[in-house]
Amino acid sequence: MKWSIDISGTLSPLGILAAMMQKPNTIAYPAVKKETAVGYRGFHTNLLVDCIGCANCQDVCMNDAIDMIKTDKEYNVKNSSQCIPRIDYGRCCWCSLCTDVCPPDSLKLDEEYLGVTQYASDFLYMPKDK
Amino acid sequence: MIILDLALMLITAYFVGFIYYGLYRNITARFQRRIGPTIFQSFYDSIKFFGKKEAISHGWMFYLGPIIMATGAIMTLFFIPFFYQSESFSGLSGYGNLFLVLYLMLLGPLGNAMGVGVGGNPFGVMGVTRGLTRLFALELPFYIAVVAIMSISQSADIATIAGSQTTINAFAHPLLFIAALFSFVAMMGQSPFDVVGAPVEVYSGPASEFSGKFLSLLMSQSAIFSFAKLVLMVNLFLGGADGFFELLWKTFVLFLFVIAFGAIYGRFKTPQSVDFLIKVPTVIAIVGLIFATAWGN
Amino acid sequence: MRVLSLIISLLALWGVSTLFGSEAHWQIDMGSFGLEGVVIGLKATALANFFALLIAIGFFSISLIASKYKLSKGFYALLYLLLVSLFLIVYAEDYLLFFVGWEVMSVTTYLLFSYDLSREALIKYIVFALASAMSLLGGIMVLYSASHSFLYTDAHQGFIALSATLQVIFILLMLFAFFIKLGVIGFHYWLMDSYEQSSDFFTPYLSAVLSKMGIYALIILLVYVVDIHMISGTWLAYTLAIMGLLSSIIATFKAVNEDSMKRLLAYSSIAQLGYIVTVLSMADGLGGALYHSLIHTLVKLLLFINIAGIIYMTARSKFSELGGLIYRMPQSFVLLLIGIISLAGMPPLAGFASKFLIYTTLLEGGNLLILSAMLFASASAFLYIYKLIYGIYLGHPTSKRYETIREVPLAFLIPQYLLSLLLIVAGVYPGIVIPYFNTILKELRLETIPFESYTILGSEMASYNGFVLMSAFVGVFVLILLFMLSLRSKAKEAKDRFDIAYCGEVPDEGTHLHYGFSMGKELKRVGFIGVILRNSSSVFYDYISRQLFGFATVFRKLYSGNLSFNFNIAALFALILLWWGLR
Amino acid sequence: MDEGFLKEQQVMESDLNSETSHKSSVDFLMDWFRRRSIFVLAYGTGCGAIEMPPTFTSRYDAERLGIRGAATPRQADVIIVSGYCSYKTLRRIIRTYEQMANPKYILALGSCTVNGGMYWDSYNTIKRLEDYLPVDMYVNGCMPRPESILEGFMALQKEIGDGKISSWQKYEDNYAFYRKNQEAVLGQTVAPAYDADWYLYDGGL
Repeated sequence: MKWSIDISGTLSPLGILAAMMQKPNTIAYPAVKKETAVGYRGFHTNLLVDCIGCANCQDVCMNDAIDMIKTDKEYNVKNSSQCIPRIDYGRCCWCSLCTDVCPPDSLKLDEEYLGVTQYASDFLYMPKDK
Repeated sequence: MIILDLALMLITAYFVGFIYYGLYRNITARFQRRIGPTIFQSFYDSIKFFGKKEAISHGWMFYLGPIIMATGAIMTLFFIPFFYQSESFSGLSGYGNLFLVLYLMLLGPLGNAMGVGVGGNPFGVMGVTRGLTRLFALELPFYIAVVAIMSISQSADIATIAGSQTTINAFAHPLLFIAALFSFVAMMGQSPFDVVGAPVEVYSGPASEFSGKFLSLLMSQSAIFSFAKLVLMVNLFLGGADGFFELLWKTFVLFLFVIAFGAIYGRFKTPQSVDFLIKVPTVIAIVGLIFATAWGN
Repeated sequence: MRVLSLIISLLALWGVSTLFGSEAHWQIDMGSFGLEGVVIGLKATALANFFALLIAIGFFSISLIASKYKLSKGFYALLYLLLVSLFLIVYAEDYLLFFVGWEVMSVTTYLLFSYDLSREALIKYIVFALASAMSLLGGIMVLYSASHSFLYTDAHQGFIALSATLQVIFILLMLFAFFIKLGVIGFHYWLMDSYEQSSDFFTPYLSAVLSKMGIYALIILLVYVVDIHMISGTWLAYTLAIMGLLSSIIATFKAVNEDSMKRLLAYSSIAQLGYIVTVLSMADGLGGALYHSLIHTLVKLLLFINIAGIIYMTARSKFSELGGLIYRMPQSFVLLLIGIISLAGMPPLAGFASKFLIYTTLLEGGNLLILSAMLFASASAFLYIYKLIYGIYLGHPTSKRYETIREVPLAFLIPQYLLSLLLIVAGVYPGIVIPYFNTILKELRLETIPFESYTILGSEMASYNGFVLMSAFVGVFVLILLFMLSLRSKAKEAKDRFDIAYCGEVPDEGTHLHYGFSMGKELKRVGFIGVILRNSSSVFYDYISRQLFGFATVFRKLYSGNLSFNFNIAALFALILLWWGLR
Repeated sequence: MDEGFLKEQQVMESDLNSETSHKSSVDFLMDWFRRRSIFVLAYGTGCGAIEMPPTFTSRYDAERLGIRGAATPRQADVIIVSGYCSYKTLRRIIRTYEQMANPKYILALGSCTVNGGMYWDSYNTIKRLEDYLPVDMYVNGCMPRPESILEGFMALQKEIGDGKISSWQKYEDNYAFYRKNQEAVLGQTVAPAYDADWYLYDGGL
């Protein structure tokens, strides 16, 4: 067991004591919120006035996360299928392919990303209309 | 009357110990530039574990292991007087002495080692092995310092030692104090001598198999035992205390030093810590002993 | 035979107890046998009675387990002869009878060993025993040259009359003889193999009683011959202290690395006797030495009998081959626990009392470094103590057989219960033996141990109350136990010994789980401890034996088998001698 | 009724909060402490383990909410299943979960624990964690950010504080169902049942 006396190695860690005086790095989450980065891929939004129900998003989704379902809301007159996408967040991996292929650019990813629930069934998500 | 005294000592040590541990977590968090938990966090943890609905047990010896450890800690506390003059808060110290306290401090770890051993968890046994290997090394400088202090005060009675210091021993015999401090850091399980618990390497060490109320009992005894050790150090080296305020600030200063020390340094391997402890602090202690006795005569 | 041995042991106990307080004395002048001026005698001094009591307790304990061993009649006969020789040693009033007893003890032990030991171990034993006896004889002769009497009462005048060189030679010869019997480190070469290989029936006695004869002889030497009042500061005191401390520290670390139970306890025995040797270096230390002798006898009887029971049930003697016996043998476990708590000197039991007495003596004498070193050795002992109990009882069984094994027979448990009862009683009443020790000390004209009451042990400097300690301990323990039992949180028994937190894995029969027995391995990498662990006195003795062998070969060549050639050489030597004489 | 789709429906839809009715005052007090002290098993079971370091260290400092890591399952309250579970991992998770002391909770992160996620057609990952272990709280995301994880913890704390969650009770009650599902994917390699015997075992010290 070899060891030698290392003065600087012994003393230099003491510098950390200065951290006592400094402001903590912590983001105290519920009170302080960090701004989401530009282009953050959060939850889906679908602007119904633009959506044409083309199901391109459903076709391109490799996780089979998107179902086109009948909607009873007010939809775009060009939406001949009368279906809008519903995302299964138990499948979605936020790859954003669906938004890339969306012809009218109605399907988008929002900055909101908080979703907590007790029940797996809550994960069938209807994109917000905005 | 003595029962009441003992109960008060126990309650004081329990709450002060937990608040110190809360402060410990808070201050360590500040070193790491975090906010840290509330100072009652350790207390919450302890109560929560008492309230767990179940705890695994591996038979009666496993059940008794933490109980023996807690008994050892509480007995240590009872034989250390809080104040050197007062009748109250002196516990059973009139019936014991420093040698007894030194040995009582070892009783708990051995009892717990039985429980860990019977639990059959190899990680626990690994922790115990490391603990016992480190134990004798950390005791060596502490024993030399304590023996020197006993010889200087010509008594093995803790209250007498605490009361007989005109200049406090930490300043009168700084070498002894420094040597004892190294041991004390190790006794409190702080870095760089904290290889026993080492959750990253050995799965929590001795506590691997303890859950629920057993773990909680271990946490409680740790708080009580830490306070007892702090009071012992204050009595031996910092001139003892004459009132609660003095006791609290002295123990807290010592505690602050220990946690600051512990927060800074990395961890020694077991042979490294043994090697360090039987070289550096031991040599300091022996030099201190020679100085102390030479001046004493 | 077994019943007879029990009866004899009870008779011995009764006989010793009748001698307590009596002034039995028998003396005979050998002048009528043609040995002018030689007086031999037996005397029941208080000191002798104390050691005789240890002998009787040891014999009683092992005669209780005798029923479990198939011992031949010859073995019993030798055992009784050994008993007689031991009594002869302690009751002898002079060095002549002492020497006779010593020699008979050594030879009887050799013959008892010859039933079990390997040839190599036997030769080691007998060489060392003979060296011890010869050295003792030489010492006695040196003393006799000045005192012209073998009696202890004349020994001190004789010792003073010796020249300074002869005093040193005398002491060295005597110490050599006794250190071999004690197995002080460096002189323990014979001891390890003998302890390991001797019959489990006999090892408790070997450790608990035979080694105490070395202590007794040392006390006789220090008290009767060299006045113990004058010992402080002399080279003799330093020799004793240093040899004792070296024994304690080195043997402690050696013990940690042993895999055999009996070898570990043998080293532990050396370490514990080291404390006694150290404390004998002080005039006031005799009380502590006597107390520790008593406790060590009780503890080692308990531990060795416990281990004998384990070996009897499992036929294994290595830690790596045992393990997990606690729930199969709970009584043995608790008894061993009491034993190791006493061995470690933990407070509620009697082990603390004797160590405390030693520590306070050292503290009052101002021997601070010795005290620190002794505390260090004592704390280091925790390693091997835990290994002892873990390797046998805790952890996991290393063989399927141990899962169905039963508790050791009652014959093993009864002596252990008696011994542990004594340890507990002496723990609660640490002062209970002090009045008796004080009569011994008064008889030897030494300072007595302060005595207040049975529950209090200690002096002005430090004292403790065993009764308060024990009742507080039991009280706190029971309160915590009740608290734990009263919690709503249920302790659920694991259904299986493999039900352990093992990183999400499920260990099975093939998983190696019992490995705490190899603790202390990493100490080899630590400075001076590594030096202790790597080196052994056998290197020195092997060297000596090789040199002796070479030397003997040269001499053997002188005798070629040709008678006329040898005759010629003899004639030549005779002529040279004749010429030398005429000149 | 122990098998088949109906049983599955019944288990899935059984109310997690059925325990609330018979709680004593001690339980309410204990729940108060439980929600303030949560020990999380430091076992990264999937890709989401990467989100845990920022959660528990200086950046988000979960310890200020009383959430800290525990090295052994014996001491943990919460196990985080952080993403996909291969069969191999599932075996360890089940073993670990069964070794935790009641009350215990499971926090599931990410899509994979809900419905398979991007491993929805993989041959060696489980699709729905719920079939094998009772999940207390799902956190959305792939992977969820530390904020989401904290949000999940806070939701869990709230439920604990209200004395609602008793998923471990659900696991005990429907053990046969869970065990059957576990054996269906793990076969003989599933952890021995002796841990589960505790649930049938009453008494002890």
